[in-house]
Amino acid sequence: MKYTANEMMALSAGRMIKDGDIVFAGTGLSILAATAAKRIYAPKSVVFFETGGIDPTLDEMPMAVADLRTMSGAALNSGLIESFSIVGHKKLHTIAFLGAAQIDRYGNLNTTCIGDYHRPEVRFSGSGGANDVASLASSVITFMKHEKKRFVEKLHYMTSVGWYKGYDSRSKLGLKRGGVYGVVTNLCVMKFDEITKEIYLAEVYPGVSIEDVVKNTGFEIDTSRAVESSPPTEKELRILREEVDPQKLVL
Amino acid sequence: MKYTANEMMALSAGRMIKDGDIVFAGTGLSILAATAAKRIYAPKSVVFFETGGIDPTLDEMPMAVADLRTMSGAALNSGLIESFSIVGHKKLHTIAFLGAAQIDRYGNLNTTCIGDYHRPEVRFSGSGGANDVASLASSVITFMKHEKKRFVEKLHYMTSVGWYKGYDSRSKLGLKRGGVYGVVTNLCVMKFDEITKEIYLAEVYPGVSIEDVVKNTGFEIDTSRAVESSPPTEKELRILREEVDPQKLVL
Amino acid sequence: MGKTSDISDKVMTVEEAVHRFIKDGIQLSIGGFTVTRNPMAIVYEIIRQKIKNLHVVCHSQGQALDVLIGAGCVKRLEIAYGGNGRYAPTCIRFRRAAQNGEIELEDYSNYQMSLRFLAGALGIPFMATKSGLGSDILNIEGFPKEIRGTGKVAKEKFVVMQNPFNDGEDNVVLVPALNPDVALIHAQYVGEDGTVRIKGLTFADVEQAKSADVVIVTCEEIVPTSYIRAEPNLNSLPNFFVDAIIKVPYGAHPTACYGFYDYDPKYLNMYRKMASDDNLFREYLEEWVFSISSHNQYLNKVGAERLFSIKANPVVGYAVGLDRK
Amino acid sequence: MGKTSDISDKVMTVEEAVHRFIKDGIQLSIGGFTVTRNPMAIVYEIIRQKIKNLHVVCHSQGQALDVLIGAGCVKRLEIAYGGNGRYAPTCIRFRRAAQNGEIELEDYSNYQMSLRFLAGALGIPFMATKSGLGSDILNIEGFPKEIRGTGKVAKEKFVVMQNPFNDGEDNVVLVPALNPDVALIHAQYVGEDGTVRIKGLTFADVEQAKSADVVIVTCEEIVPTSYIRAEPNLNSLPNFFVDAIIKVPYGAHPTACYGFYDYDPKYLNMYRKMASDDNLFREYLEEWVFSISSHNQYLNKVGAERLFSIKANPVVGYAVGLDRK
Repeated sequence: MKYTANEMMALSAGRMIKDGDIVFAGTGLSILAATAAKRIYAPKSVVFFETGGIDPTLDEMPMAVADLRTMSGAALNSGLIESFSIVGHKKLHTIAFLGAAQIDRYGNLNTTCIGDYHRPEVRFSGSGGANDVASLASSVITFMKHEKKRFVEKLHYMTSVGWYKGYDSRSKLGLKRGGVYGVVTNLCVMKFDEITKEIYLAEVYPGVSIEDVVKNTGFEIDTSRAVESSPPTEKELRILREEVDPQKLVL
Repeated sequence: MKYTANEMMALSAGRMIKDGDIVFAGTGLSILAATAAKRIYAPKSVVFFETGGIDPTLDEMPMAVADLRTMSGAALNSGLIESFSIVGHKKLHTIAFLGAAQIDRYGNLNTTCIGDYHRPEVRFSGSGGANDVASLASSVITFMKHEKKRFVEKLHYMTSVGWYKGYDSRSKLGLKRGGVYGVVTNLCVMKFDEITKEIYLAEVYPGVSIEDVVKNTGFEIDTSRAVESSPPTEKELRILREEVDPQKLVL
Repeated sequence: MGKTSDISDKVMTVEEAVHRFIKDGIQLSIGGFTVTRNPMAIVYEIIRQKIKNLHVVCHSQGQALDVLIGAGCVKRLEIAYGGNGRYAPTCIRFRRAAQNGEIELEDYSNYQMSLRFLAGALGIPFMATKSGLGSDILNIEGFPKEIRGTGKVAKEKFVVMQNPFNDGEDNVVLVPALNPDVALIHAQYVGEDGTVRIKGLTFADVEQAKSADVVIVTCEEIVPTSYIRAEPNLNSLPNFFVDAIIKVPYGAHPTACYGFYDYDPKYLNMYRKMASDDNLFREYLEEWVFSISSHNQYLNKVGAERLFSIKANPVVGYAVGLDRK
Repeated sequence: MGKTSDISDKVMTVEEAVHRFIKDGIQLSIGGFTVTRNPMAIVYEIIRQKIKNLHVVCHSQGQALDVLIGAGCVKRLEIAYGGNGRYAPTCIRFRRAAQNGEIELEDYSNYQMSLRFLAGALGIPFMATKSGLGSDILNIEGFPKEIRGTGKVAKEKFVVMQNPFNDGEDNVVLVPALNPDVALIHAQYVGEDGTVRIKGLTFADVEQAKSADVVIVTCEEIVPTSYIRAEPNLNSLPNFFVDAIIKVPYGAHPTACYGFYDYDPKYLNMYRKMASDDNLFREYLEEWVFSISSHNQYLNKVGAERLFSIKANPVVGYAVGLDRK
């Protein structure tokens, strides 16, 4: 069965969700991943949005986290403070999906600007809730377009802290929980070394070579642990296409 | 027209409320005073409770601030944090009614205990929200039974801060607004000197002598400014009896 | 989607909930306020199961706390107010225990305690407030020095600091977060999806629940998911904060539950009388707690006539014209 | 009792509200979030009245902020996110102004901004959070040093301190309170007693309103007091926090309003295109703001057919099957 990179990405990320996880979603791929996971692997997981929408029915795909579709049929319609207090709640295992313009080898993210902060070449939207979930969630999964200019040695601006400078540097900042679990790109899945907290290539998608990954990554990367990803199953694709995004707004 | 001390107290306190005041009420006399004021002098005043009930209809008298009657027909049913944020809101002129077991010459109050704190002779309910409104409200009005043992040189426990040690000592603590406006007893109304913040006798009720007040007060008190209170009018009494507490739960 | 969680593993009896979650010596947070929405059914069961040495934290508590203290379950208490409104301006057994030095007692104010729960709910170590400056709440510590920083007792009762965003003199009080082991909440509704809805005033119940490690919710009704989700603005807690759900109609009796029933003046007056005498209080416990095997039996003992007399008018939410003296 | 406030002195037109309350150079807080409940009717009028040098504070703002910036009304901005969801992942005029150094810009996160509004609403000088530790949000200051502590600019962007309730290393970030001069809120309902009800997600609107000196509320409907008071658990703000009330149906267009209408994809796509070119953007402003004399005229220009196409299904709250590409 044929499938697109977007579908592979949504499913790769969805597979990382465990049943019972409380999933912080944005728009786009993250909502696909979260809702696919809920329907396929993790029926007891709960999807919520930084805007305060807790477990909406999502009969249609939201185009923004403030979309009315994050409110409809929800368990709670609350607000930002309630939502971030869920992200950081020690009783919950919270998984957050983020995207970024730049990422470094420790999974730190830039969603603020390219160039000097005070007079940027390109200005992006800013942190929104990204810094907060990177600081507070149990675990972060990041979606990236796999390009050399995005996988960089040094971020132009560190909007959101991943493993900071590696080893226990994150914890020393005062961030006692969380960190980045995985990076899902259009080529591969990357994870982080348990000790050094440096990124490594964990999976390459079927049809992608390790070299493809290396030449699109702006820093040296450990590829010794790479395996090939399982391709999407028919069931996964069917649910994704027919139930999760039938309007084809993201796929 | 005959009237009781309770009626005189409720009306004396009610007369201190200005139109538009946001009035923090407890139970008993304070609710009589607040609702009488709203019906007679201050139709735009709003009554609310520390429990989070904002402007309930009060068709029946509540017997506790958590009484269901503080919820019914309200503008908002919220909670304690919302309520105390109203008490201290700089945009609002908030008046709070308090009662106490002991009061000193600066209007500081004790609602915690008689005797040593760690092994009290008599334990009372504690602060509840009293300390908070004494700290945060624009103005406090205190109801007291006028007895020597209650008007004391030194409180056994300072639950709620009035003018603290007089002059600008309250402000120096960090409490930039508020303070006690008046004390309403079964004999008289007392206020506080603008400079020294010491209590003085402002009004004695009809039929009460200044001597009655002096001999029931446990410290020396300035009586030079005392005038006689206006007795309740027929209208005031009628509204109080027929509309505010028809079930005679407090009166 | 619309698929909702299975709550079959959370629905249980009061006996099971207490047995599983309420251990000797835990820090326990009690929801409700004085005479309203006290989680009585659970509290009676805690007494029956003879749980001891509880460290109770609350803002203004009435009936639930007083019975627990009277039954000797409480060792340590952080509180702002112990009273039952005009039925007991100071709770009787609470007063007695304080006067006799039978409990370790620490006084805060209502706002302080609420902010402490909020800090716990937000996962931050403290909240700032102006409440308390200059007062004996700050100056006098109730807990002995040696228990500071042990168990769930905060290392400091308060910290007063200068506001770093102001050059002028500007003190604020930092109150330490609370994260109790268990919170007890009585709500009107729980959905079949586990969503909790408290109607009327919420007091600090939501903050108390979210600050706790374990949340036990008793409720008047379990309602269909479609009903509770038709109005998400009315809901108080999502299912993932809740660990035990027990349907106990009249589970807050003799305290009130908005839209369902009023407080029971006759019971509260009887309680005040019996609580005022040690022998009578032992009788009270025997008769109303220990010899009762279920909440239904308790309600039978209260009697249908009394329960009907306190039934709330569904429009105004309380029992209109109830004799409350 | 049941007597309710008179709101006749608060009900006014958008022209009056802007004229009375929005002055050059004030600190302005904008409610809503990206494509939902932006107070557009008021914002269009601010532009028409040529208010300048605004100091805008918000968490995630979209359309309202972008038009204000594009029209040259904003001098200073504290923000977490400038975007319109998938209709403009980064707001176009915001991006341009930032890149050209046309505004003084300070970045925070959404939680930080929300907590700053909460601190302002609670009347406390700061809130503590773990958000931001280690990041450039803490390390890099956007505002020039000389404006710190002037006007409504906080003396410090942040203060990092050790948690005094913990002996171990445990840093927290203190974020300074916000108390804007004016907050703009768009709500579904205001009662004839002035009570405000926001339906669907409230974002941080309640905190924003309570932190401000002046609150301007536009609403879809003004409803009878008896209606709004039948369900006090649904209400968001009591009347005494509100200074101006304006009934403006579709007052959030082209952003969405739960239960009333969806965002307008055609308008948002048109806006993105026109905002991407300076000349086209001038045309946009002329056509959609300056040459419009009332919100009704604006709605006529949008057209009945379009307004019907985004009308919300009353049960699910949004426009089912709307073409949103």
